[in-house]
Amino acid sequence: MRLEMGHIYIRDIQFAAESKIADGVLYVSEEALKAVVLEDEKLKSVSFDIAKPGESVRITPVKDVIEPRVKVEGRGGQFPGVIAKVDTVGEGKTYALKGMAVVTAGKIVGFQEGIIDMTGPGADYTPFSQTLNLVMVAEPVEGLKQHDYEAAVRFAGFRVAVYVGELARELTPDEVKVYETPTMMEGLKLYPDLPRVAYVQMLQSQGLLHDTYVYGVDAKKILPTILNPTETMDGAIVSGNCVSACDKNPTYVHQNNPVVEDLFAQHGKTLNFVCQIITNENVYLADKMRSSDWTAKICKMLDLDGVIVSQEGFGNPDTDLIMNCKKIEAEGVKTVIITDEYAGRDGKSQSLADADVAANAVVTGGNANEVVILPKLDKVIGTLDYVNKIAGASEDTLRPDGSLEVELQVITGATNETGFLKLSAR
Amino acid sequence: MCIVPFFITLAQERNGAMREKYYILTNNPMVAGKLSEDHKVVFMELSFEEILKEARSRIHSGQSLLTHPLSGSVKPNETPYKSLLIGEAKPTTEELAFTLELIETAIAACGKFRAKGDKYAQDFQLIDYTLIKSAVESADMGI
Amino acid sequence: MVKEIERAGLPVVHVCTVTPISMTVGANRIVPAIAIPHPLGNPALDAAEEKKLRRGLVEKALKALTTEVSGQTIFE
Amino acid sequence: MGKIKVVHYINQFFANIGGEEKADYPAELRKGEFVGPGMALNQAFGDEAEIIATIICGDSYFNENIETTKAQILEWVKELAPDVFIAGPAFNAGRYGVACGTMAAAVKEELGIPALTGMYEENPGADMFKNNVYMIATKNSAAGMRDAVKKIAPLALKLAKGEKIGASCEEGYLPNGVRVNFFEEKRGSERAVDMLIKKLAGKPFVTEYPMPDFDRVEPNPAVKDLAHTKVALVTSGGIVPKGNPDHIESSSASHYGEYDITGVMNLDEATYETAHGGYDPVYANADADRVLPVDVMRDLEKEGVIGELHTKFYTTVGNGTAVASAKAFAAEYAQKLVADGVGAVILTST
Repeated sequence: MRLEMGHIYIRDIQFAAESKIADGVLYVSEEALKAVVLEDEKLKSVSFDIAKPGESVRITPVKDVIEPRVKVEGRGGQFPGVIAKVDTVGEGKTYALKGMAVVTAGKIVGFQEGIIDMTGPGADYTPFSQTLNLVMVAEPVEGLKQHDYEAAVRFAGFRVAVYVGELARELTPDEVKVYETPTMMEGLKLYPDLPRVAYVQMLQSQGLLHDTYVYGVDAKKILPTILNPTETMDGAIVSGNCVSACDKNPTYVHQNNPVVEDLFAQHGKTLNFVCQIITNENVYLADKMRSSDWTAKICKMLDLDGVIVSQEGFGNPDTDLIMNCKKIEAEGVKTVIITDEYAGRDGKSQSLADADVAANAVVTGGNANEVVILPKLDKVIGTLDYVNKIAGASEDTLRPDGSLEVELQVITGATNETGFLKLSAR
Repeated sequence: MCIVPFFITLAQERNGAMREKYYILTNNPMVAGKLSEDHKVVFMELSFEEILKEARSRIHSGQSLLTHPLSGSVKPNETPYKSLLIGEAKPTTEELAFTLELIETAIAACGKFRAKGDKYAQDFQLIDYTLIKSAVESADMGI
Repeated sequence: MVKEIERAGLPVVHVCTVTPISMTVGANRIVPAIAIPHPLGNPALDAAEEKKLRRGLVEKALKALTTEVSGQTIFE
Repeated sequence: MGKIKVVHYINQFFANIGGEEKADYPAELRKGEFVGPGMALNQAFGDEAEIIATIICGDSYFNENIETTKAQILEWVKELAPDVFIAGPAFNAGRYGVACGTMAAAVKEELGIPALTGMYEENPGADMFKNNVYMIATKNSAAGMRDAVKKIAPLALKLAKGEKIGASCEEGYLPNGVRVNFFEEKRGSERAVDMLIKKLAGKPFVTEYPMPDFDRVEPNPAVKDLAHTKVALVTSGGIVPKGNPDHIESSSASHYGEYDITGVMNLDEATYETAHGGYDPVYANADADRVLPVDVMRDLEKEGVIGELHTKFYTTVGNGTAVASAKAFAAEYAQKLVADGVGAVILTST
């Protein structure tokens, strides 16, 4: 499977009467955007705002972050089984608007979502302080149940991203990158003596606000399976997960998975990037047994030499991560696992909820309990009154001078477990 | 220290029925309310850490832990609510070792997070309810 | 803990209910105990019976101490 | 504020007094002087800091009179009131490493003065003190002096100025169990790919989070003559005399209990109980023999099956997880058991 990825660099976003993209500037009509969102009668009202890197702006509570893309050639469309009809994506030609994101915010539940600071110390801990953010804050109709409101906001975010992406359909990309995954036999012939490597991605899958969808299917319900990595570039995997802001994977991370990117960079040179394997992190222990057995079985059947395993979330998935690592290594396939840590505010507690000698190669995204002071910023997009309910924030979070004393947990993407950032710990 | 347990054999060995007899141990009123018609629910007015310790005592006395005590990325103490599935059957030694490590680690993890009061009790109850519901669906599926 | 005692040159037997944990912490001589709240006893028995049970366990522990082992061994 | 004041501790060898034959050189304070490696340190400080005194002590003298020498040196340091105390570096010299670790930890914990040392990671002093005081990782011989000074000097200045100390791999100190965040050059995914390529090629790589290692210890030979062997009881079940006199905490206890059972033939509800919070205490409180089998051991002693039951037993309370077993206590009371002529141990766990 071969995909040409066209990058169109956006250097500014402005509201305007008519939506279009002209020499790197996204002009977007608020009315048109509102119409797209309010197609869903479960949403009463919506407001849009723009946050730019360096501005004294805080976005919170953040639900999801999405990159606008459009499929210009090949089967299917963006977010198959969610927005576009079900079809196998990941081939042909797709354009992505780089340097910007659609950010959804809004009261789903009164806690847990994250913070994006566009400036100050907080900006160092989130990738989304570097993007031009088109922020959507949606309000539910009276009495709407959380389940329905979460789904409504999630789908509205994707619709907005698709609407913005469509504006680029006729443009010429500033840069094109080609990604190709050979079939098994092709790969063997092309790279007979390169190590066969795959990416095992564990998807958060535990319940409301903890879910991930693959071609629209709830990851709790899947058996581990294989994908062409380029399928994720057309939105085959989307986030319904908005808890533990620091180590959940927003849809943006699924679209721009760094492990996929960095394995492709070595593909054909030092390794043969065979495929992506996806598995889940269920609550029921027997499900964990089945999924980790199945994942190890797939690694064996594909005659892999090595895998990179990334997890998503806190505590519960540590157990799946160690199970996957142990069982894959037992099949003679070498592993490197990526995680983050909860070592307490003083850094002295046991970082992971599980451990095993087989996990001798670990990359860490840092200690999510570390405390940071976020200065008062001029503008808040979303609502601030939930901030001390956000994970890692405590009663004395909002300090007299308006600054926030919080743990990295509350910052969206701070200790991302796909290795999206450079933060680490020792 | 992760010992590989064999839950599947556990279910088949006993009385042949694939369905494993279990009950829901919880301090969450919503779970008690919504699930007690067609499931055995043991509701106890305890804190997050105390309900984990209650589960531990039941494991010590020969019952099985069927769900992960740190389920949900909502952190211990940040949510006051926790529900767990407890199996009536005696676990194998490997399963006992594996689940004891899980429950002890979860209890130890409580110290890492600050309690947050329960201004959002309704939301925390809902999250905990959906987490255990997903486990109940797996359990009722037959293994 | 058991490793530190062994490292000090003292033969040591670990009477432990959850033997896999005893294996993990590195005990070389292991005797499975009865239950976590009462490893060397059983409240369901009468006093004499319970002491006989305890005697059996301690004798098994002493047998382990007087048996050469090359690696981690559980004395069932 | 003027130059940062530094006090430096070294042994007889690095003070050019002599080698092993001078190891009994008593502790000496040389005010207003830097000696041996102190020269390189002073240069490295430039005009930011200076060594205001050097304390010299022979390794044998120190290790054979630890309490008195430590007290004497602490007194000197207290009076000198430096901004930071540096001991060593000791490289791979075992007794010197223990002396450096002891003094640096004592100055920090008892005088509250920032302190650091430096040694090779396999120096016995490393495992003992790396979690108590910052310890720069050095090569295993004095050939590594230049490199050691290059790391010790900046860390000493940072400690003296009370600046935030970075992660172990940034500042060069041995990992001390405290996880500290920092920013790498490459993002996590790229580091993971690099690590996998090395691991696949069998090349060395450094994990970013070492798993607790379950190292192995070989079994001791079996007891030959049980009838003439002193057997001791130890438990992690938290059995203590009624009322828990030493206040052993119910989880992750900070100290262990040592209790005398001379003349005690049986543990009962009136005299013994459990301090452990990790299991239902009802059965242990009713009859502590169910955790610590003193009654049966006394019978075996009377019948001559065992030589004797040791007069003392040791008790601890862990935090329940296998990973955090109480390693430090065991090393200490194991020495006491050996010193008391114990020949075998029965360790009971709940």
